[in-house]
Amino acid sequence: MEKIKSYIETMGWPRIIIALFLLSMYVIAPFVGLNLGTSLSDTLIRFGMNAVLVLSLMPMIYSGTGLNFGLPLGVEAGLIGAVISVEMGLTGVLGFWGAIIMAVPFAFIFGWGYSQILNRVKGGEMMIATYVGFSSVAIMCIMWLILPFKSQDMIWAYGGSGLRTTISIENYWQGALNKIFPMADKIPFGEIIFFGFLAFLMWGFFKTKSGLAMKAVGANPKFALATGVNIDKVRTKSVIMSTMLAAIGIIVYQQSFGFIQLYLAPFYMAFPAIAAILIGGASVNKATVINVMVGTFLFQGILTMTPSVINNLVKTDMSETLRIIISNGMILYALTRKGGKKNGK
Amino acid sequence: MMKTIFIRIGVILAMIILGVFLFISGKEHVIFIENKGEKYTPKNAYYILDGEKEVKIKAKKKKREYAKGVNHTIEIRFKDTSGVEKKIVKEFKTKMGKRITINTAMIESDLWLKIEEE
Amino acid sequence: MSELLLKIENLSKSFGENQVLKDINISINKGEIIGLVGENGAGKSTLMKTIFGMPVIRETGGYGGSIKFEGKEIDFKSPFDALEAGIGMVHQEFSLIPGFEATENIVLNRESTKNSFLEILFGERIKKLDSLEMEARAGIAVGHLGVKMDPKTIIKEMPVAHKQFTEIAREIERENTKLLVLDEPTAVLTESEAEILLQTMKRLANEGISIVFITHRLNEIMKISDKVVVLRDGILIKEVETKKTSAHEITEWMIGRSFSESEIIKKVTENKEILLKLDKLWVDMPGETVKKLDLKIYKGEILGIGGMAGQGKLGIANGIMGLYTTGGKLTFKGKNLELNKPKLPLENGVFLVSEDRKGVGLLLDGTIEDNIAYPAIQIKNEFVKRYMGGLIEWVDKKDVEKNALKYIKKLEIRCISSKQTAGELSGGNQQKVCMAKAFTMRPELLMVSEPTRGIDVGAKKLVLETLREYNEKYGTTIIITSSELEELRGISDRIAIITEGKVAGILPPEADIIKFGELMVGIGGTDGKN
Amino acid sequence: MENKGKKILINNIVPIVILIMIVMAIPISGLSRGYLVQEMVSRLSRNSFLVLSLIIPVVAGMGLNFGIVLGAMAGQLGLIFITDWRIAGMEGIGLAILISLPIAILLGILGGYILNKAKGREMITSIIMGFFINGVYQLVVLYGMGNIIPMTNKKIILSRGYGIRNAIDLKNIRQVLDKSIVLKVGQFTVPFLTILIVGALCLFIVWFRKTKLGQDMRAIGQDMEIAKSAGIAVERTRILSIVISTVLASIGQIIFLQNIGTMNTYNSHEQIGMFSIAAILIGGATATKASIPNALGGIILFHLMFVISPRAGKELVGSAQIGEFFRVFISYGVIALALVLHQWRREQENKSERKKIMDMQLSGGEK
Repeated sequence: MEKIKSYIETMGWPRIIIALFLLSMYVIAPFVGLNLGTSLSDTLIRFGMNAVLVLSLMPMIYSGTGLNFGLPLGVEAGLIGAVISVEMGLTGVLGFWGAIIMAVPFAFIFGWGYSQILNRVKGGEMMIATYVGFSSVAIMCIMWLILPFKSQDMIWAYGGSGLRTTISIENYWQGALNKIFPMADKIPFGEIIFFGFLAFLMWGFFKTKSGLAMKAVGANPKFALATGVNIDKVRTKSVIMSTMLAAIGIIVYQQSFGFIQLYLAPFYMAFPAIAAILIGGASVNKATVINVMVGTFLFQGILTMTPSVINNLVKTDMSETLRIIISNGMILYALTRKGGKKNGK
Repeated sequence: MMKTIFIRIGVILAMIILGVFLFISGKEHVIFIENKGEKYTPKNAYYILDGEKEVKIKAKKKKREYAKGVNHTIEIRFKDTSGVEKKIVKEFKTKMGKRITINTAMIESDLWLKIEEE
Repeated sequence: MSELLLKIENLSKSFGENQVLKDINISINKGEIIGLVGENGAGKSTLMKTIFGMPVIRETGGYGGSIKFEGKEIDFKSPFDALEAGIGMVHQEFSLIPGFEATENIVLNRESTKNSFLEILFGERIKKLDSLEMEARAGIAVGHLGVKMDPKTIIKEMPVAHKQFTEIAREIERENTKLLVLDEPTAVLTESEAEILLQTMKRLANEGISIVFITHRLNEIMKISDKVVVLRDGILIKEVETKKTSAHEITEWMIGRSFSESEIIKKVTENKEILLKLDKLWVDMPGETVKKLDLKIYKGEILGIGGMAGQGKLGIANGIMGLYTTGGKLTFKGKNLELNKPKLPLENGVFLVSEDRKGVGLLLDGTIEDNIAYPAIQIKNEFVKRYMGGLIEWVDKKDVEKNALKYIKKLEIRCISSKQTAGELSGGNQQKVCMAKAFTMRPELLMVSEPTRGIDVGAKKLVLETLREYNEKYGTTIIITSSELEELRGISDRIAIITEGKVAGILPPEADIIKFGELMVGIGGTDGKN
Repeated sequence: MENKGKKILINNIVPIVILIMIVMAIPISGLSRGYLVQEMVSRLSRNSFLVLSLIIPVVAGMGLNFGIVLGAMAGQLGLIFITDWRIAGMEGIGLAILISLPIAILLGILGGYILNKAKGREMITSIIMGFFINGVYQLVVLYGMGNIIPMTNKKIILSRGYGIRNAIDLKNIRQVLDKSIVLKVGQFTVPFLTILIVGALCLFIVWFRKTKLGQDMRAIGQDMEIAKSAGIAVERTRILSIVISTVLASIGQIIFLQNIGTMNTYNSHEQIGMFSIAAILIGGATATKASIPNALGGIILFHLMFVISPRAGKELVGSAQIGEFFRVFISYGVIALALVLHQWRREQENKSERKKIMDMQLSGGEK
């Protein structure tokens, strides 16, 4: 009994409730006339789409800069990369990698600027990150209207100036990752391998010298200072890494989704990603790759299962409301834990 | 200490009573006004409900009005069988959950007001 | 004047198995000033906490013996009961609301209010404040102190002395304050301000308020206290009228430990080459400020730094390592070392084993081997394999483990494996991990702060022996900062005593213990020339 | 003197910057002065109650309380019920407030309790709490009303038989408060009764600061530890400050919606949370200091910018949409800027405070 109790202690009650909730969904699905195969692959596809976005939160959590509520900033850099790649008419795998290569420099600049702000407001990062994220989305809305893009698939049909809100990349680089894999529509091998590759890089980074330094800054800044680590430089590195990964994450998301969503689409993107990593077991200053995988799977599982199961059970589509309650409930749970003792405002 | 508990319960009760009062005096009731007499129906009649602006109602027509509160007055003006202009003022009360229909043509008889279950 | 106020009879208190207070008997009369002296750790603060009914005392098993206040046995559940009974306490760091006026602070949570009809409905906190009445009350309290101070000023803009007076005014403004405990009130005051405070205490005593005056400035004690109580290691050494004793005698009681004959192998330091020179060093470390200190450290010696707590001895090492804002000049091996740059001293072979093991010294949820190797990896790139031309600096786990196992054997660190997290180790073993971390860096100058605080005797002996071994075998210059005078005398070649942020004097270890005591309480003092 | 001047400048950098932008934008937008003044009067009367409700939690050290959204929801629930029961006129508003009172108090207690558990992270927690309770609100209103909670008025129910429609026409109480007593000042119509109510709230805030409860809150806002050691019930008082702010927000939302006349059930409360906090920040308030001039001045500046920027965008660049996005950017950008400045300035103050003590001790020690 002792073993179970300590296990529950480490997992934390809400995570267990959500895991059981999801399990019950999978159990009920067949009775409600849903074939398990499609719902499982549905979850996996969404897992592939969102996993990298959730992974992008790790560096900042490790370095103690807190949960990255400014995720939209990185997403915007990814959107710029994607839009340029479509403008240049690149297709297939070239288009996908082109988008990433275009996005990385923007992500670097955005990340650097963002980190200068965050380094000035130690202790109050989360609050300010939220509004830096929101304002960046608003500026980009103006940019989408002003920037001189010509490609017919993207600009408004009649007006001729400014980009459409959703741009189809059907004939550009949709599903580029899955070209070489057989039944890609069932299990997104491409995305999962790509995520695995990035996760391995992340795991590896934290075994290198600067990775250890970053862990020290997050765990105990006084220790890091006493070991001669330049705290601001390490935090900047972690913010730039997070922003770059967020840019790559949105490109992976679009490549599987099939559309580039501009204007106010990325506005609320930070919250589901943060809820996912928290469901996976991360706290305000500790996160592992396993947290990312478990969390994304559980969260996306709930998103795919609730509409179908509940609709059939209760004949109402409550999934949107449930999503809000569960994701924000999780973040609220994490914020009120003693765990995140020192930072985050 | 007991005193404060009593006072507080008293205040809560007062609030509830105030709420009920506001409900009753603020409730909007549906009032139908029709112009269908048994023997005689004036070609058109005019009515003023609770001092609002005058409304014309043709023969055989039925109109719906919303009136707030419990006590109402209605002033009806029409030409009777001999073409003489007549003006009559009546008062009535609306009750919760009851539908009221006023017949302008039969205003003089005692069947002018019909109250049915909503 | 001799009506008895407080009677403490064979009071004893222990935290876990170490006995902090043994058989204390003190009696305080109305309107009497008691000077309470004793080295830090002698039990003064525990005694005050017991009288004041702090929850920490009850939580750790209550106290033996009895305390009678005005004849009645006290059993305060919380400090508020003590306040109610008329016992006020003024701590060393100010507990004042910075943005409030002095008046608002003096009557904090005892504000006078006007009655209002809403009171029944919303509870009594809805009543309007009666600011005139509050100002009057504050005026009386401040007048009581005999100090001219405008109660309308905001605390933030007040000189330090006025903050002290505001706090005292708050305590005596309570209706029935009978006993006032002042903890090091003159520590932050200048000479003239301290003088005014002493007069105020005299005036309050004459009005019947008894005062317990905790300070280490013996000259102040001699000037105004009626009785002196000397505590050492939890034992009541002496309770005597001030008239019948002298500052010299008090120091003796305070420090008069029998001079344990631990064998001292003297190593005469003839080479006078200076490794590190500190000129006008100031360090802004909270509670341990260093004020314009000059000190010379010779190559290959073991320098002991002693002194009372809060006098600045810990500030020196932290300042050199750039952990707190520092100023002044620091020359290391003849070169001027830029201050406030933590990386520089580390790169030049200076290392500090911090006094705050858990807060600064260790990554509690990191493994033992990582902890030991951290600085070496970050500063000297040891244990690091370079791939792709240095783009990837991969940490070689095997090397790190080998190095850790070496020290686990050498320092006898009791642990399951080198992968165990540092947080699970005992105090002694954690200290050994910090030492191993320092030795891995092979520093030229090793500074160790409070190395033996809160660790078992076996670990203490081993830590000190290893330090001496490294000094003799590798010639590492060592600076040990400790409040354990005995320990310093057992191992150092020279001992510098720090008082009020400056070097009060430098003595050889075999000097008379009383001379050390005098330096500590700021009476004697050769001002650190030799 | 120069330092004092510089200090004032830095403290109010945000309002000054916005003022300059507005003065530049007015001529470009081509809006007449008369129109702007009339617009400001009506917007001031509409928003003041809500923005003023933010002041009390700031005084109590809870920061800018995004939990205002909770109060707005309680107010909207009240309005839904009176529209369903078809209560009109002043009685309707009175009843709406009466219904929303217990809900607001309950939400306030819940909010205060959660914020107490997230000390040091009140602001981010209150944002997330706003989203969370919004989810619960949607559950109740979109799914609960109609089947579990009986609703009679078919006009506000969705076609599927339960759940409230997205936009509700509050015709039975539209402008009732504003039209009750109207003053004609020159060519401007001034909703005198609403202004009176706002004035009453200002008096309440001023009076409240002088009560023992208000003093306890100020003490807790400055230093929680010292307040606790002086015997003040810290946890209870913080919860009380949130309850008061939530109740005021619910009344404020009812005044706001009665002025507009229609209520979009599912996002007007989120919007209002965002605009009120942007307004008070533009007015020069910070997470630890907020006063009535900050609130009222902030509303004027924020709404001036709100009205002008789409027109200026249209004149300047030829598309109102850019002006529209510019307005969204300004309101978020201002909050970010104000928060960064506040945090940064607090660090500067601590540093200079430490330096002052250090210099004093160095010189003090000399004697």
